[in-house]
Amino acid sequence: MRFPPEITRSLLPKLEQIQASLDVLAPEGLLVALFLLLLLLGLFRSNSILKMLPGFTVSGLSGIIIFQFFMIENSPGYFGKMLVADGLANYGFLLFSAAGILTVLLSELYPPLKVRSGRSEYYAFIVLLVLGLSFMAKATNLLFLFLAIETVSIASYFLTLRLREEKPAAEATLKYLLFGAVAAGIMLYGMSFLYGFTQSLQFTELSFWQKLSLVPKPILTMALALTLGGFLFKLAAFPFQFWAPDVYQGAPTPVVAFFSTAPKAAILIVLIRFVSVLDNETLAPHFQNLFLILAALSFLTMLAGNFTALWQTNVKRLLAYSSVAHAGLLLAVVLLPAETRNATILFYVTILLFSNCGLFLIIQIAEEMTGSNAVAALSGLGRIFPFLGVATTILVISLTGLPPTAGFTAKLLLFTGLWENYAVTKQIWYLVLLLAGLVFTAVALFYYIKLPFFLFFRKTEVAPARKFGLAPKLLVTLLLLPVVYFFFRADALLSFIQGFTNGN
Amino acid sequence: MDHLLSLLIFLPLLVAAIILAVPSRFIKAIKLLTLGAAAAVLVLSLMTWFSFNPSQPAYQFVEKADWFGLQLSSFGYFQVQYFLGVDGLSIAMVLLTGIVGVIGVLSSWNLQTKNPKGYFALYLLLLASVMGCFLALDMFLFYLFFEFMLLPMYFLIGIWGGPRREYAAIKFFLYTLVGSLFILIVMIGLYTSVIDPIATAARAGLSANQNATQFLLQTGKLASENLVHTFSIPAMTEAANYIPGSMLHLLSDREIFGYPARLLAFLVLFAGFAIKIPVVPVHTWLPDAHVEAPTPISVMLAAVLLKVGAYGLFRIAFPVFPEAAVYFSSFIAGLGVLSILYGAFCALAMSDLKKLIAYSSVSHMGFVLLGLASFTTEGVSGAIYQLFSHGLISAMLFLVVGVLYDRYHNRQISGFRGLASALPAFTFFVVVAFFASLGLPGLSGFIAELLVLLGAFTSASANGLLSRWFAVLAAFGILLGAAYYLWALQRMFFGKFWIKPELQTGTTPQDLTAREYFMLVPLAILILAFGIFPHLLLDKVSPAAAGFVNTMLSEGKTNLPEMLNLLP
Amino acid sequence: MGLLLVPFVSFLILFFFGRKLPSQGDWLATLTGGISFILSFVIFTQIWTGTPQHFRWTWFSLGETTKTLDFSAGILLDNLAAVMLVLVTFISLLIQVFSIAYMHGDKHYSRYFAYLGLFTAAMISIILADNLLLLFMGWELVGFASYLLIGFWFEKKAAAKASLKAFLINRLGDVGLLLGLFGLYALFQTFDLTELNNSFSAQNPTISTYLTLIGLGLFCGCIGKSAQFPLQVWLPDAMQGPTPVSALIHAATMVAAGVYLLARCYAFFTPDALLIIAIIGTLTALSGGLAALFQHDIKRILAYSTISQLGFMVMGMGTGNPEASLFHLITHAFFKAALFLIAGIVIHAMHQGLNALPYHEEVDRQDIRNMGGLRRILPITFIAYLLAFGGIVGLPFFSGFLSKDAILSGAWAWAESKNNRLYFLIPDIGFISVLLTAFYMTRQLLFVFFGKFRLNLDPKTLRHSIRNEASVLMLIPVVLLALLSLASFFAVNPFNAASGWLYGGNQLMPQLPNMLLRAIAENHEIHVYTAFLSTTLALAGIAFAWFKYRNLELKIGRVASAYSAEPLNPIARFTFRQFYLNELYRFAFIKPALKLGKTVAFFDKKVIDGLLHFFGMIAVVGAKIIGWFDRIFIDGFVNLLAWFSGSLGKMGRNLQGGELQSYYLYALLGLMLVVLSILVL
Amino acid sequence: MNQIPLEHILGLGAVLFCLGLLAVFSKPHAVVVLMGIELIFNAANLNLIAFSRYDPEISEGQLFALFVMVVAAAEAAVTLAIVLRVYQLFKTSNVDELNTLKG
Repeated sequence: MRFPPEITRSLLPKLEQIQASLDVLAPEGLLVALFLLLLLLGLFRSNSILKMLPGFTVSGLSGIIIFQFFMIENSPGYFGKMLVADGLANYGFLLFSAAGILTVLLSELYPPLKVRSGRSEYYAFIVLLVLGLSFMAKATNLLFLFLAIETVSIASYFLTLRLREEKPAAEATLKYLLFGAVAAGIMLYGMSFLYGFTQSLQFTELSFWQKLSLVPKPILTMALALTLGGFLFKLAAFPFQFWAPDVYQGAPTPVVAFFSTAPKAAILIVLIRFVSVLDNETLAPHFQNLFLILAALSFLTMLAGNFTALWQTNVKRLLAYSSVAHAGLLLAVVLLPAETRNATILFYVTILLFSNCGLFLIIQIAEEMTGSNAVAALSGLGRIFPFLGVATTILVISLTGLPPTAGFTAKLLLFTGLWENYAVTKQIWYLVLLLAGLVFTAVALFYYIKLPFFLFFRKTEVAPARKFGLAPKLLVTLLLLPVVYFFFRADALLSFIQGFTNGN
Repeated sequence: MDHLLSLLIFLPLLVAAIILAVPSRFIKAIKLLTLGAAAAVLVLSLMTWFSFNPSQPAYQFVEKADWFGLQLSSFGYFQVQYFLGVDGLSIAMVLLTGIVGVIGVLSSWNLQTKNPKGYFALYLLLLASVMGCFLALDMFLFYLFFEFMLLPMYFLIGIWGGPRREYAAIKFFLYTLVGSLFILIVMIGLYTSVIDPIATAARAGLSANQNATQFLLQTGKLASENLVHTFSIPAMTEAANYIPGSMLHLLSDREIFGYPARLLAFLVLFAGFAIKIPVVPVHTWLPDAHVEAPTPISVMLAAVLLKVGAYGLFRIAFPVFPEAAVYFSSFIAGLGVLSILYGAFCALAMSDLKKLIAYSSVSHMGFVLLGLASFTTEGVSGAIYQLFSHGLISAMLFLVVGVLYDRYHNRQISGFRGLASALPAFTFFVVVAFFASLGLPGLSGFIAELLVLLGAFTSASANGLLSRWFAVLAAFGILLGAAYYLWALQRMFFGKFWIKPELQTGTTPQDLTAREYFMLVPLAILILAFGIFPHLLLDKVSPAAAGFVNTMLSEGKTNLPEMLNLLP
Repeated sequence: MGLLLVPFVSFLILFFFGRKLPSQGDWLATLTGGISFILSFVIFTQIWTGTPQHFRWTWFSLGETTKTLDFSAGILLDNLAAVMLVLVTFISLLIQVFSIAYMHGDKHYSRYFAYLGLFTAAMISIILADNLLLLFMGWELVGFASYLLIGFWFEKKAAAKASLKAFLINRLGDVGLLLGLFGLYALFQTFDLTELNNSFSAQNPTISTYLTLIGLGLFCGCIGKSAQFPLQVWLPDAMQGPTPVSALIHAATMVAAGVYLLARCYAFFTPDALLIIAIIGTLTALSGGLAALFQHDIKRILAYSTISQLGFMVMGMGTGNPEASLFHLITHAFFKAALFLIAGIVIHAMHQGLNALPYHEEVDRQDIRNMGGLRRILPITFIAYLLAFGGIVGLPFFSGFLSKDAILSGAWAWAESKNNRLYFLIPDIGFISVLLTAFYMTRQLLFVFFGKFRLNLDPKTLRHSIRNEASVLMLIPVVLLALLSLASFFAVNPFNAASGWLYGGNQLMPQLPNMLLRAIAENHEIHVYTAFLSTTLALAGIAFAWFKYRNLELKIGRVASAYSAEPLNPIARFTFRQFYLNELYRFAFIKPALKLGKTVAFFDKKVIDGLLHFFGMIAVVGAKIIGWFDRIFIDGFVNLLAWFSGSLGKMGRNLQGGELQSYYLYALLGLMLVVLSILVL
Repeated sequence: MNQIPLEHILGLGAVLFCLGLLAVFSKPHAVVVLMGIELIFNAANLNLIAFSRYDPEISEGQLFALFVMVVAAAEAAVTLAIVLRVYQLFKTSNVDELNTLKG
């Protein structure tokens, strides 16, 4: 069969383009392969295969990381310019895969997840989630972005409902889903207007924003705000943070560890692409409202997250709000100019990954020991297991942002950026956010300090049911190391990150 | 010894790590290890002390190494150094830390510790971080140690403290954390504004020397990505190292909320350190922390930790912002006097002996502030002397309270009468400590307070900064000091021996044990020695104090009008 | 230097090892006292006719090597110091001897001698100090030693309280002194007396309020230490200490330190300051005399008398006659020490006698109403008392006559040199004080030694033994001191102080013109008039008291406590209670101070801490409000909306809004609000 | 050609969007909420298609709408599965009765 020439003319170059893109798409392709393979393996009923699954996933993901690390170079735009593989995206890919690996490891140490049915799907969905995140980070096209976000969402719903027989999980999933779907709908509605204004879906292109700048301000602002809605949902930022505590409480702890880090990193990368218009001096004045919205939301997110966290008695809910608070800080970073923003945000998110995974690991260990997620259930555990107590303390310090942990360095970078920009631009919001960040750091201490407080100062009422095994100890140490090491050698991580971001 | 100072910090850390490895049943070994580490620190600090040459104004025993640096694209290079050194201001603090460190271990010896391993490891951690604070010349490093002090303290109070320990620990932690956030914000402001000229020259590929680089910087001829931002405190004190147009550049017309940025930055920094000192009205963490902390920790807290706040003013706040310090001198002196009187009146009303002493610390630390704000050689030397002397005296005060508490598990003044007849040796040390604290001549507190008051008084004629009334009011603090101490002495120690029935243990109270003598006698001797031979300390300290005053006054007074002129 | 060290070493040894020494180390104390005295005497003989000696070395210095501020320490030996040295070491030696007997058997016998040693050392350091800083240190140490000694019997509540009071009031004066020192330092950058004197004479600085204030500051120290009005209240209470201590510290030496200080700093006082000093001194002389009138406690009478005499000295200083003051200081030291030691003997005797009585605890051993007729039982003591009595009252042929006379003549001359009649009030009041002194001393004499012994007890039991009325160790010092109240030791002509070796030769303060000599040169009559007048007044006082108390109607066997503690006559009570100064201070200063302390502490706890808690609360409440907002408001809003939608004819709705839906609404509203506010603003 | 004016379509979209939101807000039943969500999606779809008329490469908006439909279908499937699960556990599918997680 022969194609008509006009089709050939338009199609063939595209096909060639796609073919050329396949090299760049290889990691994603491998992820798809892994995903399918896992589903396939799930069809086998053999126990030995079931046991192999986590190891298989981990090694698969690690292999892909290595592949990505050595093989893939930055690519400005491919796949019909729908995707871009810049430093942000590539580093993001490492981060997502690492989060995936950690989640699998955490799951291995979490007995409730070791139910027989649906194991392969569980791992497959983790891989799928990583895939979706990676597309999110790479998307430069609204359609592609929407699809990636939905992929992530659907995979997330499944992971949340991993423990099907548990009421909280089911409730959380339903709420997550319905809330997420509405957020997606709102975002979509906003996107439709953006498309209407520009007749284009390529949101990273300059022409897209030039056209937008001609639109009357109120309408434009509304459309942008609606679009942001979906992003804020993924980031769990104000005013779309409500799902977070419920889902964190209901979902299996390893999954929560994943949720609290990787999707945020991905959506932050998307946001960065969105606000990079502010770097453009001629266009920036037209989008001042975008800046203001984000600044206000950053402040409100910090406010909502920190203050609500004060009142929590459930560790997972507490950390949910804490992650909301971190989202607020991260939103503030998004507002910085490109050169400081990218590195800072990646640094912050990386440290957050280690700290959060570490802390959730400890929480799941404590959960097993005491059968509860209440903060009070931690009472006295730090005395019985000093290592656990010390590790929690270090992680909590890192999350608060105090030395000698990398959390401090991350905050230092953030605050430095804000200060520097305030000095340069005299934009008062930078100062407000800086002061808010500092004040809320103090507020944050109020609730973070609860954990070491209960661990050490309160006495245990019931003896813990389980010992603190070697494997979790090792894993905790593994997670602690970067948190401490990257304080003393912040340059190592930062230059690693800059190796990615400066390659643009 | 090339790495004397590093050793001072890392030796206790190392031993702390070893202790963690020792099984907790070898309590004796753990204690001995701790004692050995503290003693080694003392020896090292003595070595530093004796080989310190006061006539040389520069920092000595300097250790400087690049720690890490981050390239923040066009903003420049962010340099953090491992930078230690001592000068006349810090040498006294180093020695004090060494001395009190050993005393603290001794007084921990019989402490009923639930978990001795953790206790002693944390103790050494505390010792190391305090030492680090006094030795660090890089603000990042300083801040690291400054924050790091909080944690061991938090646990030491919270786990091994008294009945309301949890409240006290959290209060302490939050209070000082807020203080350190203040410091953090100024630290960020400073390092974004300050460069290291030598490193910048190297980075920009210039062969220019320091002055030339500074000239290039001030004339705006250096590309911003080549600038090496630094945390080095000595670099921060040089106005020529500030990037033109940066927030904290001397001649920048920057305002924050309508105030000159530098003045505001100084105030914020001051507030941060003031919490640690503590200065009224941000002092309320101190009585609680003291009352709940176990004796050795109270000793460390009062004798060394409080000094860190004042030291921060000496080392950072004042030299970096001389004009602001001069501008606010009356305000600072006013706070000092307020602390002196306020603390004294509070002490007068206390019914718990330990709380009384805690408030007396507030009062005595007020003298440091007053001396510092006087900008006279007498006042500043006196302030440092007060830091040192109060370190010894408050250590002794808390030790004697601890002795009492060990015997009766109570510290209420109303619970005892006529202890002098039952515990004569103990009373002797109480009297020495009390009289040292209230400034009896011949004991170290006198010299310190004398010099501070003298400085505050002469400030009016020497540099015209402070009104004489500050000294006059502060002098009444001495009277009040005598009042609360002697009143307590009269109520608790004089009269016929009597103890509240519910406190009676049934046995005859035991006077001091050998271990207690071993802690108290050296302190008493030191207090006496430094009271009679002040030159022991002043020879090392006062050249630096004079240099401090000279630079502060010359820079402060020339810079202040210029800075104020720039404002609309 | 050695001089200073000797008593100090004795203090150290006695304090730490006293109990282990044979006979608890009293011999050591006495020995060191003796050595000190001999050394002082040697120094005295060398200095008195020779040149003043000044040794000085740097104590510590401040500042950089090129420009240092030196704080020196040193010894200044001039005539004044030499005389004072001899005085202090001599009396101190005697009192140590006396104490061996008096304190015998005390629980803390060795510690007592240790404290005495400390005191002597401190006192010597005041005398020898060549700069004001050092002097101040000695000054404080003396206060400290005094604190220890007053509170020596710390188990007695009153003693403990008295020591506290003494120290605090002294400290109050010291604050002024310290500020005065600072004032001088601020002007001249030195504390050194010689340098200061040189600066004053060389520059002749303009007399200013500032200088007056400095002078008054220095004088504050004197007010505290020398128990001047209005801070004299501590001294009567200080009598809670052992009696020899009262003799040494609170009569002869320490309280005189204030006068010594005035003499040392005489050049720094402006005329205004001197006027105030004179007024204060006069007031003190009068108030002390008045307060002594109706006291019953043998030591308290003497204490008030001391206050009064100190007032005299200060008055002499203020009226430009420092040498006379110093002269009075010396004569007073001897006879007052004698009087106190006599009181000690009497109390000791009473103690001994009362131990035989069953109800002895209730009987006040120091109440003169319990005594009487002791002249027959303690004859030597009585004679010694008469000698000292002559001295204090100022009878001719006694030392007190010479010195008081000198002061009064000086004051008169000073008043004449002014153009205002009001200035004569000062010498006038001085004369009234002479009258008062004579009155109360005679009263004491009559109560104690005349009449009959008023306790139901054989007075013979009061004697030390049948042969001796008291221990020889106690009698010798008393007799020696009493003899020294005779005028002939000080001046050849018992009517003219100017003829004396100590005073007339302008030896003590050669740098100053002798006011009296000048006055006498101008007007010979002053001296004669004052001598005559004061003698007459003294005799009148004696006579008045004699007639009033000749027939004591107190019943034998009636214990003094049975009488009302205070005189019934309101004026008498007013003086008895020392013009209610104690009460005044309690209500005006101490209570407010304590109240302030409580208030501040309350403020601290409630307001400052409360504020903190309040902020904590705000944080928590903030969190609660958000939660509440979430639950109530948003839910309520949803309910409203539900009701709204229901009313639109949709479906009847459950009033209970769903959680999830509140999330929706909140989220959307939040977003809209942010957008709107940004659009609008 | 007799085109429907853009405003009309956008207006219809907006009405659909609001109706969807209203359903989402007010309906207790999870499935009805899902229907509300579908309305929102379709409002967006309507916009996309309407706007695509002005697109030089007309396909983009329409393509987007197609994908949205696919996604909506997938989402609906997932939702229904989960609603089923919830109904099994809670014996209700009213979202307002699911409030065990709060705080």
